[in-house]
Amino acid sequence: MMCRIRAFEDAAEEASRGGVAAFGQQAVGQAQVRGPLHLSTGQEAVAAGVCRHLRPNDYLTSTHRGHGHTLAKGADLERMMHELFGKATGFCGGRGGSMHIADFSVGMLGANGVVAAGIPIALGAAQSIKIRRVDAIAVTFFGDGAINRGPFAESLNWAAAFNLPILFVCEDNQWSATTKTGTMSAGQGAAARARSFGIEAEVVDGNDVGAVSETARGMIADIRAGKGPRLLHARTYRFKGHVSVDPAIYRDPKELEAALKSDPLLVTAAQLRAHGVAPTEIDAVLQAARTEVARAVETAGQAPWPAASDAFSQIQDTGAGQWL
Amino acid sequence: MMCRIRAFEDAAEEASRGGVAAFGQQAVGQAQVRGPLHLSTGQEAVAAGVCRHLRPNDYLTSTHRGHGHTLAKGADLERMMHELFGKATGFCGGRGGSMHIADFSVGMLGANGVVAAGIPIALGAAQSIKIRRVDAIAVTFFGDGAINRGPFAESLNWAAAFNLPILFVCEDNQWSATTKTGTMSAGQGAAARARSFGIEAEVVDGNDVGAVSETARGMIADIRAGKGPRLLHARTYRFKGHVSVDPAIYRDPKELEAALKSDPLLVTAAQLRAHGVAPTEIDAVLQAARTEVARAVETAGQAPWPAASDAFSQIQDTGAGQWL
Amino acid sequence: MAVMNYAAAAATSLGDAMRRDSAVVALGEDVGRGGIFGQYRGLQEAFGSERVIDTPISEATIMGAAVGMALTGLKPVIELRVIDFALCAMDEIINQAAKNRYMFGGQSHVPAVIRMPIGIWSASAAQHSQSLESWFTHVPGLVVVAPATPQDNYGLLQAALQCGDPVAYFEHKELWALDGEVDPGQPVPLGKAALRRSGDDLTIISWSKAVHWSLDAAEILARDGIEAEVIDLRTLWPWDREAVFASAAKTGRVLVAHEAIQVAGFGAEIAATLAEQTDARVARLGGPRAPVGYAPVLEAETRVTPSRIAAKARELLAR
Amino acid sequence: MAVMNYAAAAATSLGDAMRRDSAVVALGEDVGRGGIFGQYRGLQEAFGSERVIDTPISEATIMGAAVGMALTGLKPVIELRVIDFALCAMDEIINQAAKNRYMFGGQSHVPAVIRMPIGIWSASAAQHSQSLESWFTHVPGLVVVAPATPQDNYGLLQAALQCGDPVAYFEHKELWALDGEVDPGQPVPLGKAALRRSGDDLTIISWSKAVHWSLDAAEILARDGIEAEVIDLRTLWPWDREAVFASAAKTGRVLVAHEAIQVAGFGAEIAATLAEQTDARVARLGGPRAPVGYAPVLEAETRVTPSRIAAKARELLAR
Ligand SMILES: Cc1ncc(C[n+]2csc(CCOP(=O)(O)OP(=O)(O)O)c2C)c(N)n1
Ligand SMILES: Cc1ncc(C[n+]2csc(CCOP(=O)(O)OP(=O)(O)O)c2C)c(N)n1
Ligand SMILES: [Mg+2]
Ligand SMILES: [Mg+2]
Repeated sequence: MMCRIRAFEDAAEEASRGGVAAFGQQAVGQAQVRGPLHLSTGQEAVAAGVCRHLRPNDYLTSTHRGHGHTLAKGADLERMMHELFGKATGFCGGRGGSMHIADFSVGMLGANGVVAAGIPIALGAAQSIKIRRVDAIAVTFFGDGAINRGPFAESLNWAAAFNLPILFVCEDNQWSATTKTGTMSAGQGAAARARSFGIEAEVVDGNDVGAVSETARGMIADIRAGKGPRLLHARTYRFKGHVSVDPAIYRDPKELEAALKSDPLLVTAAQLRAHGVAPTEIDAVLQAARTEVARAVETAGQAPWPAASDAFSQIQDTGAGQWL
Repeated sequence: MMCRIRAFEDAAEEASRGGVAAFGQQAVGQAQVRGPLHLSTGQEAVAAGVCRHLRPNDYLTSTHRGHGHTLAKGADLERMMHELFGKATGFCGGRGGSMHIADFSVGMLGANGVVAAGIPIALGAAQSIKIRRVDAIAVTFFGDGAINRGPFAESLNWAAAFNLPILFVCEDNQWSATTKTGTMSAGQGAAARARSFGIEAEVVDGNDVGAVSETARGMIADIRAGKGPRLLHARTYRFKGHVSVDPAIYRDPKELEAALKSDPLLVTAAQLRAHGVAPTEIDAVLQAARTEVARAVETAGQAPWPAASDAFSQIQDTGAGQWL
Repeated sequence: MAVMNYAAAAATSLGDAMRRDSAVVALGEDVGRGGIFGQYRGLQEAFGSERVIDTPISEATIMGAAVGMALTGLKPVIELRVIDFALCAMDEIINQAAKNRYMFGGQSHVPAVIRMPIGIWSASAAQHSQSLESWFTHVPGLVVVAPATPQDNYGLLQAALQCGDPVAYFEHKELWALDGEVDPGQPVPLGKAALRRSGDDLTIISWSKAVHWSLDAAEILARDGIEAEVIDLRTLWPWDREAVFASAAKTGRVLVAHEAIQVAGFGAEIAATLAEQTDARVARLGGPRAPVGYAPVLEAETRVTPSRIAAKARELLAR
Repeated sequence: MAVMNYAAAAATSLGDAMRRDSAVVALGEDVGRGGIFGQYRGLQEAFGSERVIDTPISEATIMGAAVGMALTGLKPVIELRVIDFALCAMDEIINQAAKNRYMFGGQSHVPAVIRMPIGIWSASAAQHSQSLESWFTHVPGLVVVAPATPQDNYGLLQAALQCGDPVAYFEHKELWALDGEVDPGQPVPLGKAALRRSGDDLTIISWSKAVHWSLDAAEILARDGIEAEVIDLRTLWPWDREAVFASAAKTGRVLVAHEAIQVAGFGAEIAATLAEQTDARVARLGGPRAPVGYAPVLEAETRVTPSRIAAKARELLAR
C-alpha cells in the first residue's frame, strides 16, 4: 500500500506542474492535474498503518491531503487518478478533483478543502453508527495544524461525552502550509488535548508502519469493543511543499534532508530486509505500483471529459433546473 | 460589591416580569426590563473575588450573564439600570440592554449575546496590551457550557502560544440553559483543558469570595509579572432560571435547596461574623445596596427614552445616512 | 384537524415524521427539555435520547455531525436556536452540507432540515434579531423555506424532511405562540406559494411573519377601496415564479415586503427578476440597514409594519 | 508611480500604512512568509512579528481577537485567505465586528480591514471558488469593497484603513498577478465608482475581476458599433448611486455583470433599485446557482465571460 501511495503521489506531482497559481507560480493551463494538489509523499505509513485495520463499512473522513487515506481505505487507484485529471470516469465525475476525492462505496466519505472540517463529519458518522446499531467505526485523519481549529476540540468533547466509536488520527507532518506548526501550537499536542477530555491517546513514530499498525490495531479493537473514542498522534514529515508547486523555500533544507533518512519506505524496506526479504522483491513491489500508476495516468489521459451539462446535475432535487 | 450585585439582580428580576416570550411565557409588554434577562444571582462571589484585583485600565469581557462582572469592574450602577430599562441615559443609550451591557470607560468591553464570543475578544485585547506595551491585563468570564465551543479551545492555544497576559475565568454554575452541563462535558473540565495547553489552572469554591479572591490575586500577579495566561475555574450555582422568566421546572428543587445553603452572601456573612463583624453591620451593607438600587430603579423609570433617530446613529461613518 | 400553535405544529410534525421514518433524528441544545420555545415538546420522552439528541454548545460540530449523520443513512433535523447563532456553523452549512452532493459527484446526499429561526424577537437587540434568509438563497444546493402559519410549519417540515435535500428552514422567533388550524393530512408542497388574499390593484409578496403584516396592510388599504393581493411565498428557493408572475400580470404592480434588511434582501431578487422579465412596476419594503436596537423606540424603527407596507403600496400605486 | 501587480500593490499599501500609523497591524495564517500569494511580502521583515502576526489555524479566533485589538486602540488587517474560509469566522464578523459600535451605543469603534478574497480560483472547485460579497452588503455596520486593479487595491486599502469602520475587503483570487501602474499619491475614495469606458448605448456595472470581462465585452460590442459604458463600482457599500443613476439616465439600459451567483447577488440590489427609481431597463448576468466544478468544462459553465456579457447586452438592447 505504501508503495502504491508513493507511486500515485509521484505521478500526480509530475502531472501537476504549472497547474495552479500560488507561491509565486503561475498556472500555465496545459497541466493534466490542475488546482492545488496536496501530496502526502513521506506520510504513507500513517494511512497504510491505520487503514489496514478497517473494513469497507467503517467510515473515514480525510483532509485536503487525502490521496493516501483514500487509497488505503480501498478506493480504486485508477478512478482516483481519473478524478485528479477531472475526467467523467473519476469518483466524482470530475466535479471534485484532488481536494474532494471520495469513494463512498468503501466508506471513504471525502477529503475536505477546509481544515478540520472532516472531523465533525466523522463524528456524526460515529453517532449514526451508534444510533443505527451497526457494527462499524469511524476514523478521521487531520493534520497537526488542524488541532488548533475549534471543531477539533468540540468533537473531542462530543465523542467522549457520547462514548462514540471513533478514532482520531493526527497526522503530524510538522508543517501547516508555510508555518512551522510548533510555533503556533501550545502544550504537548493532540494527545494531551484528547486526554484532557478523558480520551485515551498515544503518540507513535508515523514513519514506522509497523508501529502505527500495532498501535492502531489495539485502539481500533478497543473502539470496536465499545470502549469509546481514541486518539492516535503519528509523527511524520511532509517531503514536498504545501502544494505541489510550492518550492518550500521557507524551510531549512537540512530539515528535509534529515527527514528523508526516515523515509517510511526506506524504514520498511530495512525492516523487511532484516526479516530476510530479498531487496529485489521489495523493489518489485514499488515497480509494480509504478506500473499500475502509469497505466492509470495513461487511461486518465484518454478518458472522456464530463459533459458540460454535468455542471448542473447532482446539485439538488428540489428546484432542479432552476439555476437563475 | 456582592450585596450590590445581589440587590441589582433582585431589582432587575422584579422589573422584568412578563418581559420576554420563552419557556412558555408570553411577553406582556408593560415590563420595564424587556427581553432575555440572565441573572447572576448566587454567583456574586466570582465577579467580586476576581475583579477586586483589577485596575480600570485592565480589560474585561463578559457573557450574556454579565451584570455582576460589569458592576464589579467598576461600572456605575445607576447607568447600568438605565440601560436595562432601555433609556437614553444608559451605557449604550438604550441600544444594547442587559445582553450588551458595557462600560468602556472602566475597561469593560462588553457582555455578549453569543456564548463564548467574548473569549477571543479578550484575547485580542491581551495581544493588544502586549503590542502596545501597556501595563495591564485582560480577563474574560465565561460559563461552564461555553467551554464546549471551539473559540474557547482556540483561545487557550493562542494565549499560551503567545504567552499573553490574560486570565480565563470559568464561572461554573452547573447549568447551560435547561441542560445540566455535566452531561455534555467530557473530562475534568475547564482547568484540565487549560493544562493540556500548558496553562496553569486552579479550581476554587466560587461561593467563597475569600477563596476566589486569594486564588485570583496570585494568578493575576503572575500574569502581570509576564508569566503568561492562567485559568480559574470557580464552582458556583445559578439560583434562578436561565432567564428571569424561566421557572426552571427541569431541575430537581432539592438541588436548588442545597445550593441555597452555600449562598455566597450567607457564606461571607458567616465569615464576617466569625471575624467579629456585627450582624447589624452586615445587614446594613445589603440595606444600603438595596437603597442604592431602588434609587436607580426610580431614576431609570423617569429617565428619557432614546430618540427615534438614535436607531440610525453610531452604526458606521462610511455611508452614514444611507440605510436603504 | 386541531388548533395548535406554530411551535406545537412543528413538534407534532416532527413527531409524526419520526414515527413514520426511523431515520429521522433531531439534535441540538436543550431539545431534550422540549426546546426553549416548546418546538420539541414531548419528543425526547416519545423517541428517547438517541433520536432526540441533546448536544453540547458546539454549533459548528452540531452541524458538522449532522452532515456525517446524513451521509450515513439518517435524516437529521438540526436545531440552531436562532439564525444569529447559526453564524457559528456557516462553514458546515455552506461548504459541507450544501456542496457535498455536487462535490462528490452524486455519491452522497445530505437530507437535513436546518432550523434557524429568524426575525426580531422583541427586546432582544442586535445579536438576536436577524433575518438572513436571503444569504441562503444565494447558495446552491440549499432549499430555503419560511413558514408563516401553524399549518405551513406542519406541512413544510414534512415536505422538507421528504425532499432529500438540505433545507434551510426558517421559522420566526415571534410566531411560536401563533394559533391556527392544522390538518396533518393536508400536504404543503415545497416551491408553491399560497394566495392569502385576492385583489386586483396590486400584489404584495411576502413570507414569514411579514405575511401577517401584509394582510393587515391589505385591510388598511381596503378601507380606501384599494384591493391588494397578498401572496405568501412560503418557499424562497425554489420560489413560485408562476404564482408571482401571474399575479403581477393581473395587477401590474408588485410590492415585496419582508422583515429582513432591504439591502440585498430576497426582495431584491424578486423585484429584479420582475423588472427583467415583466412590465410590472416593482417596489420593495424591508428593514433599514441598521442593527436592531434594544429600546422599544429603536426596535420600532427597524420593523416593517402594516402601516409602512400600506404607505409603500400607495406610493407604488401613485407611480 | 510604479508598475506592480495586484498582490504587490496590497503589500506596498499595507507597508505604507504601517509606516505611517503604528496602530496598524496584520494577522493571519502564513502572513510571516508573505502570504501564499505574496500579498504580505516583506512586511514581517520590515515590521517584526509583533505587528505582522502569524496565527494558528483558528479563523474564528483570528477574527475575534482582531475585534479585541480594534477595541483597544489597534487597527487590525485580518487575513482570512479566501472568503470560503471566512465562513469559519462569521459570528465574529457579523455579530461582533459589525454590530459592536451600535450595540454599545458608540462607546466603541472597530476599525478593521477583513481580507477575504473572492472568485473562482481556477481548478480549485466548490470550496475555494465562492463570491459572497452580497452577504456583507446585507449587514449593517460593514463597508464592502472589491478592487479590480492594482491602483485600486493600493488606494482602497488605504481608504479602508482610514475610515474607522470594519471593512469587508474582497480582493480577487485570480487578480494577484495582474500588473498595473500604481500611484501611491492618488487617493481612491470609498463609495466612488470609476468610469472605465464611456458609451451611449448601454451601461455595464461591474466590480472585481468582472470589470475586466465587461471591458472585453465592450470591445466585442464595439465591433458592431455598440458603445457600452463600463462602470467599476469598486465599493459595494455604500455604492455610488450618483454615478450609476447618471449613466442610467444617459443610456437608459443597465446591465449588472458579476461573477457571484446571480440569485440574490448584489446585482439584484442594483437592478431592483434602478427599477424602483428610474425608467431604465435593467438586466443582470451572474453565475448560475451551481457549485463550481473542478474539471475545466464544468468550471467554464459557471463563469461569467466576456462573450456571455456581450450576449446579455444584446438581449437587453433588443428589449
Ligand atoms: C479553515 C481553513 N483555514 C485555512 C485553510 C488553508 N490551509 C489549507 S491546508 C493548511 C495547512 C494545514 O495544516 P495541517 O492541518 O497540519 O495539514 P497538512 O497540510 O500539514 O497536511 C491551511 C492553512 C483551509 N483550507 N481551511
Ligand atoms: C453560540 C450560542 N449558542 C447558544 C446560545 C443560547 N444560549 C444562551 S446562554 C446558553 C447557556 C450557556 O451556558 P453557560 O455557558 O454555562 O452560561 P450560563 O448561562 O450558565 O451563565 C445558551 C445555550 C447562545 N447564546 N450562543
Ligand atoms: Mg501539517
Ligand atoms: Mg452555566
